[in-house]
Amino acid sequence: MWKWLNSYADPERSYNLAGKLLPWLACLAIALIGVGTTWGLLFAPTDYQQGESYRIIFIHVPAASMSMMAYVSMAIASFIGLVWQIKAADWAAASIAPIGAVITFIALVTGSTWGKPMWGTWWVWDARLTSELVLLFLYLGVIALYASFEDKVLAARAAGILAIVGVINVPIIKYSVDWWSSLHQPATIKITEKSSMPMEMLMPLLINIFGFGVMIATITLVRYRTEVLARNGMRPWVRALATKEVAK
Amino acid sequence: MAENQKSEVLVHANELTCIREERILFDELSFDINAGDIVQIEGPNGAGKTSLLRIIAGLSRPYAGEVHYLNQNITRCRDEFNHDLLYLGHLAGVKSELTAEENLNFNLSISGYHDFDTSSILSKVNLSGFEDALAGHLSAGQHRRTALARLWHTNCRVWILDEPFTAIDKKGVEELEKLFIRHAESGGCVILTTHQDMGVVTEKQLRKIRLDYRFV
Amino acid sequence: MNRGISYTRAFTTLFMRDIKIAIRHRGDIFNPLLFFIMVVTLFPLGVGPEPQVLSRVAPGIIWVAALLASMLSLERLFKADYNDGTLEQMLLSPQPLPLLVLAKVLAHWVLTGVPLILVAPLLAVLLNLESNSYGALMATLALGTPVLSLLGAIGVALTVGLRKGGVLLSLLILPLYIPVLIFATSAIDASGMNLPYTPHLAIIGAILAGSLILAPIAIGASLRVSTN
Amino acid sequence: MIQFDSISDFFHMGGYAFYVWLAYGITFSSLAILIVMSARSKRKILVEIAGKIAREARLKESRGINSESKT
Repeated sequence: MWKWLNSYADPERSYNLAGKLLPWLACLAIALIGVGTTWGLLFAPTDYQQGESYRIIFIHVPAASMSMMAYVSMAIASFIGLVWQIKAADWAAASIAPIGAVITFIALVTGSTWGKPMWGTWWVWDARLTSELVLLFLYLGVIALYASFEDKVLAARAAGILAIVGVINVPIIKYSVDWWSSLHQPATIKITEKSSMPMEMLMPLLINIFGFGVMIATITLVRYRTEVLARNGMRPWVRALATKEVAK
Repeated sequence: MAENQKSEVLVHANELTCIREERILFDELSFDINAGDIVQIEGPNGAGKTSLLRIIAGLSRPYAGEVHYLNQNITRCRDEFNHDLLYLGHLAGVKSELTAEENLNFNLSISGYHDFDTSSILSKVNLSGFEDALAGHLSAGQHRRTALARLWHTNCRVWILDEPFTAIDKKGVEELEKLFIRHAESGGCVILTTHQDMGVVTEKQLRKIRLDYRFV
Repeated sequence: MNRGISYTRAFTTLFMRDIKIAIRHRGDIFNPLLFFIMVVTLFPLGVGPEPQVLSRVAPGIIWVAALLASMLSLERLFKADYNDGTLEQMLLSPQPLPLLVLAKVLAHWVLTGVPLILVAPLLAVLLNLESNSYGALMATLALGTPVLSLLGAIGVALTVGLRKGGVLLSLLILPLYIPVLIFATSAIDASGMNLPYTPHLAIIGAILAGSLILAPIAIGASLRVSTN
Repeated sequence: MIQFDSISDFFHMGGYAFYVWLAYGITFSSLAILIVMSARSKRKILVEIAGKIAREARLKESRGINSESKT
């Protein structure tokens, strides 16, 4: 099985494969997010409690759930890279990190713009927001560590260890923050009540969650291709591409 | 090599590739090092001599390829390999806050030796009388010899020495060379880099692996 | 030639060596401690001297200061060994690396964590901590500071080969410190209100047990990357 | 079924216009920046590699070593 995987881990093949997949995934992502967002903004019924402000949910929840997903996939890729020494996995992990950080940032900002009309302040130390903030720090740590090493093979290994340590810690941090905010916070309105959500709200939300996932995959492929080129600058096929690009 | 065909292969390098910061230092480098070999890695600065030594020692991971010790991948038998490996790098591994004796003591105990006589070992590297001197106060040569003292009390078969003769005087170099020959004759191997020519070890006893500076 | 692998001997050799070096280099023990004291004394100057305010924030201040002090002192944990090559020798020794790493971290904790625990009650007096919180303060520090050392050592091991590791280190490890901080300060708060705080201690203890097992492996792997 | 009576009603978002549009604005602009930067970096890398090839060629010439090494 590893042989088969390895043949796809070959830099040139994976570069080309990613290039072939890219347009399809990009179209799918645009379509899903387009449909989900339009549905959410225009067609989903108004929330009886929060009015129109709840429409932020259609990007907040996808961003928040995908921020965690992206971290876990980064950690899995790092693990594969560390244990089986598959370079393609290292490159994939390095490509996901900045995307995850941006998605986490989006989750934070949308959470806080939603919080302002609901809670009356931009920031509350709500469990969800706090753990999202910590997740952003974890992402930034991985990115900064990866950037600090000159030799990117080492950089990937170091950042990979950190990502794995982080992923073990994420549930502990999440639990501690939940527990801490239940201690310190007077009961506020829950901003998402999934159980009571009607179908007309749930559908666009699910479409957008899926759309965000596909979008992350798409951008990962774009970055992955760049990463493959950057790490394989000594190989003839990359050099041929480079000469062609400059000649243009 | 032809003459030692019977002797066993201690270290086998299998298609080693080393890439540092997107520059290929060497690729698909394969060789065998047999018991009884004294091998000098030579080449200009930046050719990857130290990188090769560190890869063989298992300190660095090659970009591709693997190193075998007694037909086993060293990443699979790290403890056994480390048990039989004596590596001395650019950095001596001598703490300046500790005395020469304490340094030797620590270096030997961490490799598992016990019940040894530090002062007699130190006397072999001409450090008698300096046992209680802090390594930080010793001269460069004495500092280096504190590290080299380990070579006189070891049962490791594979010696990997990166520039062992730095800061060592002529007589010291000769003694070291004699020690290498003795070690090789007793079934060990020495892999080293050096810029100095060796006087005692003859061309016939010495094997060379050459690394060239590569532009691509 | 007598040679044999003994885990306890390897462990004590390394442990004693680090203690010996630290004793010859006393600044390494006292500077983080002084830093800890300084940070704590700055807080009353910043938030005002009202006893009620101080006693309300005392657990947080002491713990945040302890956290920073631990991080500051950790920075030097592997640096000297890395610079003089003893770290390479440790990696190449036939003893299991996690064990050696654990000896170093333990030595570091004895040298910097224990003094910190010992001065903490004095600082608590300055901050007007609730009188029934002293036990909880000491207990959380005793269980929590080893966790800080263990988790922090992972970050230090990852950055030891880098020239500008200092700032990066805080970004890497402070997020990992959050659970300890939360449970420790709320244990102290709970004890101040005469509530049971053993559940909090149990959680910190569980984190300690987990990091005792997992952190040395991660530190070892990180050191192998850093010395590459 | 569209929930809003008119375009201006839609932009008004029941009084929450600022927050809703701020959230959507930041989201899509930061995503756009990310995508543009990701897409551009490919060319940057290729140009860098081309520069490296040129540098190596010069280095080879100046050292006067004929390119005997493989690859």
